[in-house]
Amino acid sequence: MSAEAAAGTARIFFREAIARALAEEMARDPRLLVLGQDVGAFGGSYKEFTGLHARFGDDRVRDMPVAEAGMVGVGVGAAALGHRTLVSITYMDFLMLALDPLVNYAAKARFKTGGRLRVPIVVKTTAGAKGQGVAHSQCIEAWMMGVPGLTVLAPSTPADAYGLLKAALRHDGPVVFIDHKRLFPKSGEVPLADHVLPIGAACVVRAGTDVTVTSHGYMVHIALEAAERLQAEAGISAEVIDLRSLAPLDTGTIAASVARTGAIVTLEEGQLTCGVGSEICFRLGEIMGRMPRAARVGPLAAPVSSNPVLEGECLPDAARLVAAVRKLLE
Amino acid sequence: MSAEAAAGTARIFFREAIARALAEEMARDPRLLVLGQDVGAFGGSYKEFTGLHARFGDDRVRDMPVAEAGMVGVGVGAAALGHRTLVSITYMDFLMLALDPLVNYAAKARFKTGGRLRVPIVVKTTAGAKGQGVAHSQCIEAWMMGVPGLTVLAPSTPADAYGLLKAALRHDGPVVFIDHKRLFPKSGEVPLADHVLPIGAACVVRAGTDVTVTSHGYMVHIALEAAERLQAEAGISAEVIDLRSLAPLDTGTIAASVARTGAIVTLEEGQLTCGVGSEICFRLGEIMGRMPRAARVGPLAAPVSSNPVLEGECLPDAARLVAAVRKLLE
Amino acid sequence: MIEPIARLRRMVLIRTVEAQLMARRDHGFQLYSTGEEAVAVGLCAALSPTDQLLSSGRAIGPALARGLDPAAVIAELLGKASGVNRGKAGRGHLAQPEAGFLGAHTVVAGNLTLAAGAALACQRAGEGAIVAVIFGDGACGAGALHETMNIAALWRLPLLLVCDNNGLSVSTPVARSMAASPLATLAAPFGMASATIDGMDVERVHTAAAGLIAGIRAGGGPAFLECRSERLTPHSSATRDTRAAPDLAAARARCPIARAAARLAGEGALDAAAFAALEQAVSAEVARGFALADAAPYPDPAEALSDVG
Amino acid sequence: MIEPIARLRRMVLIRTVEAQLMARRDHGFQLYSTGEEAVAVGLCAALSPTDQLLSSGRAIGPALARGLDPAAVIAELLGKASGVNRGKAGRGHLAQPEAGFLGAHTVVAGNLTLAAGAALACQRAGEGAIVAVIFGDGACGAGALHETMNIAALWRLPLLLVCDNNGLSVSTPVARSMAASPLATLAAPFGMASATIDGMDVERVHTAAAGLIAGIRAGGGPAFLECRSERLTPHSSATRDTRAAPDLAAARARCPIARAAARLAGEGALDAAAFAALEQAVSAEVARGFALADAAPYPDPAEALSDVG
Ligand SMILES: Cc1ncc(C[n+]2csc(CCOP(=O)(O)OP(=O)(O)O)c2C)c(N)n1
Ligand SMILES: Cc1ncc(C[n+]2csc(CCOP(=O)(O)OP(=O)(O)O)c2C)c(N)n1
Ligand SMILES: [Mg+2]
Ligand SMILES: [Mg+2]
Repeated sequence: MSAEAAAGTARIFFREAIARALAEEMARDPRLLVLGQDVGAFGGSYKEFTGLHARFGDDRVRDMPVAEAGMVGVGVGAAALGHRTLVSITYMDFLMLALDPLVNYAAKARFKTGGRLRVPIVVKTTAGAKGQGVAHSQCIEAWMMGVPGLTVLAPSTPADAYGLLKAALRHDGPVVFIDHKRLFPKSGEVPLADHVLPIGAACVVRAGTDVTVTSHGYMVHIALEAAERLQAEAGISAEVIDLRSLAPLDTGTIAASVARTGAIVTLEEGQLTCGVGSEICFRLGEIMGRMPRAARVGPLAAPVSSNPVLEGECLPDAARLVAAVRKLLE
Repeated sequence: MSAEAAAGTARIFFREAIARALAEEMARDPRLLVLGQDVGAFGGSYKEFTGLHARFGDDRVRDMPVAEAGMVGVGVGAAALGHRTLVSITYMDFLMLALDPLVNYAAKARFKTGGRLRVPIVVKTTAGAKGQGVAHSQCIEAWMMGVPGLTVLAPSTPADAYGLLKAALRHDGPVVFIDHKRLFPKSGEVPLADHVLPIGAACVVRAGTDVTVTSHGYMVHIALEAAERLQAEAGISAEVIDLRSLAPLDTGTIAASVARTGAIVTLEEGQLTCGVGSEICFRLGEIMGRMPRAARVGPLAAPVSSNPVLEGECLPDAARLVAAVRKLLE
Repeated sequence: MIEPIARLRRMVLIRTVEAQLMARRDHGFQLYSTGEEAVAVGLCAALSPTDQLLSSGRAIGPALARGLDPAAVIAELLGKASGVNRGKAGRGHLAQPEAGFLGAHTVVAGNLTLAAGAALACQRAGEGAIVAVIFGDGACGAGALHETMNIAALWRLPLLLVCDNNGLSVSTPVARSMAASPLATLAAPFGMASATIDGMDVERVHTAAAGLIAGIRAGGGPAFLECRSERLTPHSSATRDTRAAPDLAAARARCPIARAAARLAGEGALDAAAFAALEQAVSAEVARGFALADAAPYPDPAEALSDVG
Repeated sequence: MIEPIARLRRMVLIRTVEAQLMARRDHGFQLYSTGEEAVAVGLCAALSPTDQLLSSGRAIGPALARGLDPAAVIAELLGKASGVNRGKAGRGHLAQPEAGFLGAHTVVAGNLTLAAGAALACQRAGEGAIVAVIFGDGACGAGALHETMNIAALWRLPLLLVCDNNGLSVSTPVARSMAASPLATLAAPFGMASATIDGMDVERVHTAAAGLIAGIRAGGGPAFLECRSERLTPHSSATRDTRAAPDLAAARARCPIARAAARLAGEGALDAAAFAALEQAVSAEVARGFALADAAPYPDPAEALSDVG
């Protein structure tokens, strides 16, 4: 816990942490804009923009047509002229409609202009499955991690959402900020004082000695649940790392943990193939000189149906993680 | 070499192999359509569609507006009603404009309809750098590999281009077929007879005993060049595997090779982070029960400038691969 | 049964299925067509059996209007293996191509280019079939509409673009999402036939759609039909409504079912008793559908991995 | 120098830089503006210094028209560290925002939404600056144009959309890529001011642009200017031309430079000798630019990793 946290916190919902970070940064930077579908008076699909429109008005909190490429393109263009912008893409699946301005332009603008341009845009988007079916449930953060020039953040708690969104809104390049449908209603203590987290710093959220479990976003909660069960059911002490920043990736923190535990299991909701887990394991091998014992846990290699039975079957859960850890440590 | 090849081959260019496969399949299947920018009388940016328009006419070889999402969407819609379609996306960077119909619909249509729909579409696209700069040089095949429902193919020779494109055009689901700017002018022996390669089969293109090198597309040629240099300079015998199919990935062939050589170096032109190489290495660890000695080689983590000095610096080459292999085997 | 009565019955069927869904919670949430029945029913009345229909995620109306078995639709929405798509599609993805419903797709505007492709397939098949696609006013902001109109017009594809303009995209009024008004004017630069009509009048929708479809079948190329409608429920059953009570009341007063029934009553074709009987018959049919669905099993978890490839 | 002569000189500068590039092979390939000089020069003559210009990948004309240092542009195209962008941008990505050239972007239509965003920044800054964006007829098929026009019209953004319609997208004639004609009609549904003009007449382009820009600065919202031009070279220096010789000859007969020179001669403002002197002066300036670029080093390989983050 940081010094600010000790100085005083309040328990708020994840969605409130988003709104608070935005409100504070909008007050700090009179140019900062928010663009998105139903981000205005409606307050966002998950109420994560509540209050912003009332406070900052139509000019700075703008409802947009259903035109994701246009939304991101407009945000990028404004940012390139120094008007920092947060663009809300309701579900991460729709980010697929907006990759051209983000990847082909924003992520490359500084490089290609020899440093003449910066694009301080934050694309905030909601990943993950919660009964919404094949085209509203995807997690494509691994794609974004491989784009040079992009910063990719994915908090799991209200405090981190607050601290990382502020960091994103002060960063001078493009950031993809990923939240999750199942996170918005979660509550947690958030520092009362201004609190900016560093970009690129993972966090050990549970200490342990037998195995390291890495995860990000909502899945961190599954990892913690599994860690408790591992302790109770098998006396296995799992250290849980919340990655928080996917690009840059804090391999130092992970490697230090694995050096102690000797084994790693990665957990993610996105597809495993070319995913976060194998990337982490490969880099660990490079850093540590040999690959540690490793396993990865994720969804089935299939679309996520909105069907409760099939969604449940597809998604990784604590039981699957527990089984993977036990198998690895056997 | 297959039986057909033994029965007779002709030396043709890679681009001719594409055109020949398409012409034969269009003759076989009168519904098969080709859609793309300048695929008609112009014959494609790399002449890989030469002759098709003259033979099959405006109705079946259609020039399209510069509207990649529309092109793929139209192809997917036609395919969903049984009109198999090949859509040409000139450069893979522009595939980013067309991911919604491909990933959110085509890759999920069979699953989500409980098997009522199939989408036999082939998206052919050209990856890789050859002096065209930051937005015309990208390789995003790793993104596609993680999409359940998509088949991803990437030939390195005219014969494989011919055999794999025919396989793609007979497959009943969506396929991403990736060629490369530097491949079109390469020539090679191609069977005279009809020749369909299996999907999901890698190929050992050079036998070796000390290390396994995997690659796909144009980079296979770099791998072969490096293998020769390793032999000559250091007496290292590298086995080179051409992956050919990225999804499904032929881990059996790779694992069998690594079981013999004991080490693997992966080579790819796309970004390493969450790329093909770490995926292969992770799966090898799963199959073999422990991670082999492994290294991955790819471009720098930066956009690819069209600048000759910077492009050369960014892209992986034989020297970089040789160095990585020597370091791994040290 | 005379056709206007059949259309009224279809609208009642949609309304009833949705009302019974609204009474339960075990389906997660839905995007209802309540209020917008006349658009789907009027359009489908103008389609031939071999034509194909695509819809947005607001698909219950279109699916039932196209004649899908209500029991199979209900089962699908409840996630049961007896559903049209084995319970895998659920809301927003229903499809039965053999029945002329190529299906719903819940990416806004994501169905437009697909529809053009389907129309290309129909054109090449040369059997006279056309494709109709229903999308919202919100979808009109997407570039996919432009690409679709241009390609369809260039190639004179047999495609009817049906904009179900209910005036809202979630909370955003059409005047704040679209600079063009009426939305049908978007079709003008592409030389497409178009019309803007009252989408609460099923007979008007039927006539207008039939007229445009005749032109399409005659080789005139694509057309654009804007139907002004009202959504009488919130965006989805999981979304808060943003409209003021009087606005909602005014919308309700335009109910397409009450209007069709009143017209038929005025024409002496269907008196109050007959209408009540119709409603009862539909209600019983829908209840049977729910009972069947309730009795059906969920798909086997193993189906999470079937039909992926 | 009177303004029409300054504009003629700018056109000659573009033509000369390109001619000298065409004479060498050490730059890979280029997308030339030869033939289309009047569009960029006429437009830029109507822009204020604080306005911003974006262009497509066909950027040599726009960059020089906007007043970038020819030597720095030449160096950039030759990949030298003394280039506008340290040699990292190269063809298609040149940018100098401080000089009012937010830059080229070589994804077709990829610059449109960016331009709207830049216009939003200008609008919010409230200092009267506007944004102009040049794109081709081919770009008009992309949905990005629709999204841009709609958003810009909704928000009355200070944005001038300049379609440099040279009638071709690589090999595809505009009639086969666009169902709308003239292309400026695309702007009509959005209530935008628009015009279609002869893009080979630099004075006409200047006047038309100035007129539309006055409306934009007055708060009238975005406008659309279609300039009918001719590309006098193949799509790129690496692409085969598909036009028949007579068509190409007819295009060449419309040369905007010859036309402007003839007009000035007719007006007695610039006789043949003065024009020859102007051409010679430009030629010498360009040769100096090439000499400087040739003497400059390539960027250090380490720059492959700089300015990424
Ligand atoms: C590409 C995309 N962006 C956003 C959404 C979220 N969304 C679902 S429905 C909807 C509103 C669509 O409005 P409209 O097209 O008018 O259809 P209606 O809901 O009124 O039937 C939105 C924004 C989506 N499904 N797809
Ligand atoms: C999205 C995208 N698709 C395709 C291309 C390849 N391409 C480069 S220029 C061009 C033609 C563009 O035509 P137009 O917009 O008329 O511009 P012009 O070349 O005539 O100046 C194409 C298709 C591209 N750069 N970007
Ligand atoms: Mg609507
Ligand atoms: Mg053009």
